[in-house]
Amino acid sequence: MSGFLLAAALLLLLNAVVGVVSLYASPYPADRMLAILLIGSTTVAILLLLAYRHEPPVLLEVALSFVLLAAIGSIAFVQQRLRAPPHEP
Amino acid sequence: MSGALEASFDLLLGAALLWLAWHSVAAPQVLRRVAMFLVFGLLMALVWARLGAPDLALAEAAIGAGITSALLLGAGVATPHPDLDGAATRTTRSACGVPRPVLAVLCTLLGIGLALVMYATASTPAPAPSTAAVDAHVLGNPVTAVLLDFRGYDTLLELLVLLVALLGARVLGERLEPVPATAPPGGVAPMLDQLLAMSTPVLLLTALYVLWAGSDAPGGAFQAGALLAGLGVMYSLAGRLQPLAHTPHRLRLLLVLGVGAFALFACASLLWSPAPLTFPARGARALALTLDLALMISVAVTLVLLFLAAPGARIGRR
Amino acid sequence: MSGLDLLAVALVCAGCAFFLTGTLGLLRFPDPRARLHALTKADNVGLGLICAGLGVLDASVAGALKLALVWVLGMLASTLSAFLIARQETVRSGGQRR
Amino acid sequence: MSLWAYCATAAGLFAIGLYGLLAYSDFIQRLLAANIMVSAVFLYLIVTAASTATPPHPVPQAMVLTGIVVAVSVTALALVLVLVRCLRALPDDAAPRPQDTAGSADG
Repeated sequence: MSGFLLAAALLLLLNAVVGVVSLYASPYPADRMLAILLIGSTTVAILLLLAYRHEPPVLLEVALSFVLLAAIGSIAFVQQRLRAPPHEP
Repeated sequence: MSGALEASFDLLLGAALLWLAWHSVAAPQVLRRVAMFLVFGLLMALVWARLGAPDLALAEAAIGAGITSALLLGAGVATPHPDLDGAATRTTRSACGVPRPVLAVLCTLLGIGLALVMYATASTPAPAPSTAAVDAHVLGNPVTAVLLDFRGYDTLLELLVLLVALLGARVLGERLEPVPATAPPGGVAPMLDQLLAMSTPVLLLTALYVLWAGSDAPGGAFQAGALLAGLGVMYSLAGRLQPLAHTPHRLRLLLVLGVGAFALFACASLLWSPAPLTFPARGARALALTLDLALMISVAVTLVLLFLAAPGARIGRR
Repeated sequence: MSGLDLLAVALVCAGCAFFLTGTLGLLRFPDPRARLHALTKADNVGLGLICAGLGVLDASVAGALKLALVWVLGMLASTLSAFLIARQETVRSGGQRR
Repeated sequence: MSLWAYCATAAGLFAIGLYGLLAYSDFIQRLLAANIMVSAVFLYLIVTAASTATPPHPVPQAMVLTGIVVAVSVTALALVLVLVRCLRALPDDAAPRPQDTAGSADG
């Protein structure tokens, strides 16, 4: 089971890295935020998978604090864009 | 099978970190750099998890997803750039005068050398930390004594660093007029209020749980304080906490609560041991938990006030 | 390998498939609003399936509750993020709807 | 854990951070570069601790834990400094400030 969980985590990480590289190349500023969202949810999933490889799943709290604070980045980004000069790309 | 999987996971993680680090340094726009740096921070939490350090993963998660992202994402616009993004990134001359290609070659060589040295030093077992400085007769276990001693001084000095950083930010911030805040068209408020109403109790509970569970591990208070600071950052992004012109006395008390508790403890500990900041033989756990509680409150208040003093909080006020 | 283990493996595999679909949407869709749609929906279903699979694996009630909490809070945060970014993009592109 | 992979990562991160610190003049760029160097040092400390014992020795963990909190507070302070520097370096017409129309050339 431990090997399967690690394989799933590896697949998710690869998936997220491909996504971030493509989002980095895109011309829209909002795609930067999408990259953070993508890595955020993938990180939570990988932490959960890694947590269950060992007997006391201590990493659950880490995943929990991630999702508790996950919205902060988007809020800060949107408020920043609202104040950005309109000509900026 | 499992070994190969672990190696490829670590390798992919390392390669992704290097790619992200390069682009958070060399990307053409501020937003790109900041976003790649934030992604870098999230992946660092995975590295700590892989290396068997869940304490660090927790701290990195609470700080990286919370206060760092709000600080950096806000900074890109709040600081007007006189010369950025244009000439500076396109020239081949670097800031220190050495041409950039030469600098790149030098840094690559340095990196290769460092990698070899690091591999050589990390694969040889390090000598155990010296226990000579500790009075082995006060506490039975010298390793515990090292940890407790170390933790006391380390934490006290760190709290002082936090306070000095806050003082510096406040003093510098007094010279600035606030950046003119135009009201955002359709604020983020209504939905954010809903989110805050639902996640505040869970966050408070999680912070207290992390504090309680971490009283045996080094520094459960920092992660809990960082989580609470994240809550404070959310409240200030929602416009419910405003940057303060003066720190009221009650907040000042909370700011120095951690240092004060530690100083009191250092004086009191002289009653039962010749060295300051050593725990008594009985009741060490309750005492450590009390200190951690004070520590958590001080860390959280300091971090929130630091965020409020920084450029990121000067945008998007209601 | 027991039946519960097989169920957990199936659920985690399904979750990973949803994550892959989300990234496929990221690569194929033309603008941020469409990509947001693909990303937030697929990733939340994927996270939910993974939580369910690990919950099957976890014998304790506390662990299962924590997993459920992670999923619900993840959906909350992701809903707010998607709404804010989509509205911001709509404002930026001159208010046109698709 | 693969020792060599993490050692190479730490060294590469340090080199990238150093290059960014020396090569660019933008303050935020330098701040991020310095933060990456800090991460490299943390990574090396924990890799050294994890290579000899599992779980890693608690003393390096405690050091890195306090280091993470100190790094974020220093980042906040540096951002305030950047704001002060940028506002001073700007010519008066580049950043219209509402209370300051007389054009008092500060600094």
